[in-house]
Amino acid sequence: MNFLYAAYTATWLIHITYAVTLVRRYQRLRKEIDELKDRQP
Amino acid sequence: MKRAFPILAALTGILLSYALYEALVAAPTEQTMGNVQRIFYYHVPSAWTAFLLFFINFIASVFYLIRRSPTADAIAVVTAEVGVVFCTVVLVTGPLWARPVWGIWWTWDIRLTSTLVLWLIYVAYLMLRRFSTSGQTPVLAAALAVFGALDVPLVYFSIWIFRTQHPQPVIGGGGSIDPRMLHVLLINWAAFLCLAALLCWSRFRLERLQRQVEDAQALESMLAPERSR
Amino acid sequence: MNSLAGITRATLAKDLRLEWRSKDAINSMLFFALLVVVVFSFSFDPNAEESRQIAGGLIWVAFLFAAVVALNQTWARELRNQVLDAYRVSPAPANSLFLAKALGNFIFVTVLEALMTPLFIIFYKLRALGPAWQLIPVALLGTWALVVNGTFFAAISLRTRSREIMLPLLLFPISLPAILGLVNATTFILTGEYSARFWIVLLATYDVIFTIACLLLFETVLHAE
Amino acid sequence: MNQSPSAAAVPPIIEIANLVKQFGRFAALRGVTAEFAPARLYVILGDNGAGKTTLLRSLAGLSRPTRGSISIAGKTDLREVCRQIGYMAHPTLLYDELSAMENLGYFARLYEINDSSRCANVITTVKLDPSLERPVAQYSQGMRQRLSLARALLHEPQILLLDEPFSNVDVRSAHDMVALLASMRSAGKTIFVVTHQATLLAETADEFIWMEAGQIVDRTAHLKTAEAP
Repeated sequence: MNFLYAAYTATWLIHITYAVTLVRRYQRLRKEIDELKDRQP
Repeated sequence: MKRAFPILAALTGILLSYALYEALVAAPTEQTMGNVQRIFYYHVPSAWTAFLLFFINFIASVFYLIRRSPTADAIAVVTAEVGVVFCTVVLVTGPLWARPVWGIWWTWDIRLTSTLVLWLIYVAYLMLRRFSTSGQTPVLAAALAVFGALDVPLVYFSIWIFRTQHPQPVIGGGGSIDPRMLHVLLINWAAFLCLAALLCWSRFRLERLQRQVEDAQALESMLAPERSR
Repeated sequence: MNSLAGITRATLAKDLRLEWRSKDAINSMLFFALLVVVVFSFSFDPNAEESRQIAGGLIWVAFLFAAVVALNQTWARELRNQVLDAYRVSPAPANSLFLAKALGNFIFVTVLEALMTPLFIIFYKLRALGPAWQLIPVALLGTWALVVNGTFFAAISLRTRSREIMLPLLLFPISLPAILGLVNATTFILTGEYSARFWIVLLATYDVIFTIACLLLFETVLHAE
Repeated sequence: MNQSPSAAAVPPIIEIANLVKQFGRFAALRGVTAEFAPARLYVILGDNGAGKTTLLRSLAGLSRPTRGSISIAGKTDLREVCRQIGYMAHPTLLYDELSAMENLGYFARLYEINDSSRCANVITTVKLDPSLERPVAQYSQGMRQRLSLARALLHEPQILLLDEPFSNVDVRSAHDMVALLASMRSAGKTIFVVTHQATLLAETADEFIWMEAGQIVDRTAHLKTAEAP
């Protein structure tokens, strides 16, 4: 039974980790876009 | 198009919760394996989704090699990356299922091993994209994807021979499956497909944005020295 | 077609001459494979029966790593002074370069195998119980399998950072069926338990499929800059 | 774009339209548009990183444009005209372990030149000795540069692309090379020279192309002495 929960938790952990990396990459891009806009009015 | 995104997100959320309820509560308990068998509802749909994504990657890569369409290349990156995520899920849940049922974490079973090789190939694919210094990374990556796709049947076939010569624990895939279980399996698959679509969509938008930023920065990197002078 | 064969021959002759003068690839390969043999035989000292079971794996892992050394060397030669560009601006067909490189590597690795196999036999007290002559087609087909894809992926990793590490990363997963075929065929011939015919057919299929794929895609990869 | 001073009458042999070459976040060429008339000697000038070498490599067909197009003698697929192009890069493009004749013999095979005296002739053209058996590794820098030029001339191309041909060459050899280039231009060849030593060509060149930040900023008939390096 513990293995069942472990497997379900692991699955969600992997997906959430990926989603978080996506969000962080997006935020970094946003920052770069803002910097670009600052330099090129 | 943009309004469709939150709708898909909401749909995915609902489907996933419903699928979780079905998998944990509604589905009948398997007789020999007990509750552990419920890993099946996450393991198998993830595998199918990963294979589907890798297949799309292959088609997009071939299309890119013929037409050199940047969109095809973006689709290839996206499906490879999300595919690796789902493939990781398969490789993690596999041993967690195998351990209580067979008493071992890993066996050189045909499906486990081919999945592992597939995972390795696509991790190599992503690393190639990351480390390439060429201005034509997509071409190199697409060539690798074609090789990977050619390799998969050979891997499958070779492990199949390998297995028939070495006794292996039998995996419970012997055809018959309870219709109630099949129903739950399909619901879970639908839910994970939605999740995959959602992830791919977000990643695709990210990729497109990233390319625009790269173009802008490329222009700027040439302007900068002129300005400072 | 005529020019394809002619330029392939000229390029191969040039590579062999370069190798003969510098002996870069063959020396580093030989030394590397020798190290692997010695380290393995230190690590475990098997009796005759055990060594039959494991030798197939050991031999081919040693040769696989040695082949990677050779593959990196042959392209490194083209990168010095960027001579590869001289080939790329010429009208010579890309596949000539590919075939010459693949054949050159095939020769290097085969020579290495011929030199190292007696050492393995001595260190591991090997004697085949199955039909030993089958080891020759297995070795030839298997070497081509490793070298044809190796040459292709080495050309891809030319355009990456840290290319010497990139090559095994790309090559090993794709080569898995070939390695499995090689190791099992060798083990079966040594132990004489099963027929190795399945694996020989698999190796031949692998060779045909990937040789065609390499020839179709090499031009694209060579000019991807 | 800037009109070339006297090119209007003759149809151009090379046409470049909005050429962009981008390596990830860095653009080496940023929208180059130009036309070049045949049988002239062009000198390309500019700071390091201005895109001179990339422009030359694009013309040689080595570097594929990210956007835009190049047409040489009416062909946009540069593989079709590669026999008409001679390319000399900053590195020598020679095998250090081979002698001069062995090097050129191999490259002659690539161009399927069967005339066996051609290699010796071209070596004498650049004032080297064909009977020299030392490997190129033991040559002086100036001798290597000259042999490198011989390699580019081997197949008697109509268009010559030379990247820094005078670097590390002694003054007398440099003047020999300039005289050779002048005679080839008179024989109807189109020649592009990227160099930092523009004064060497101040009398000989027909036109000076000024590059800055990945673009052609000016084309002049005479060397602007104030800015000459």
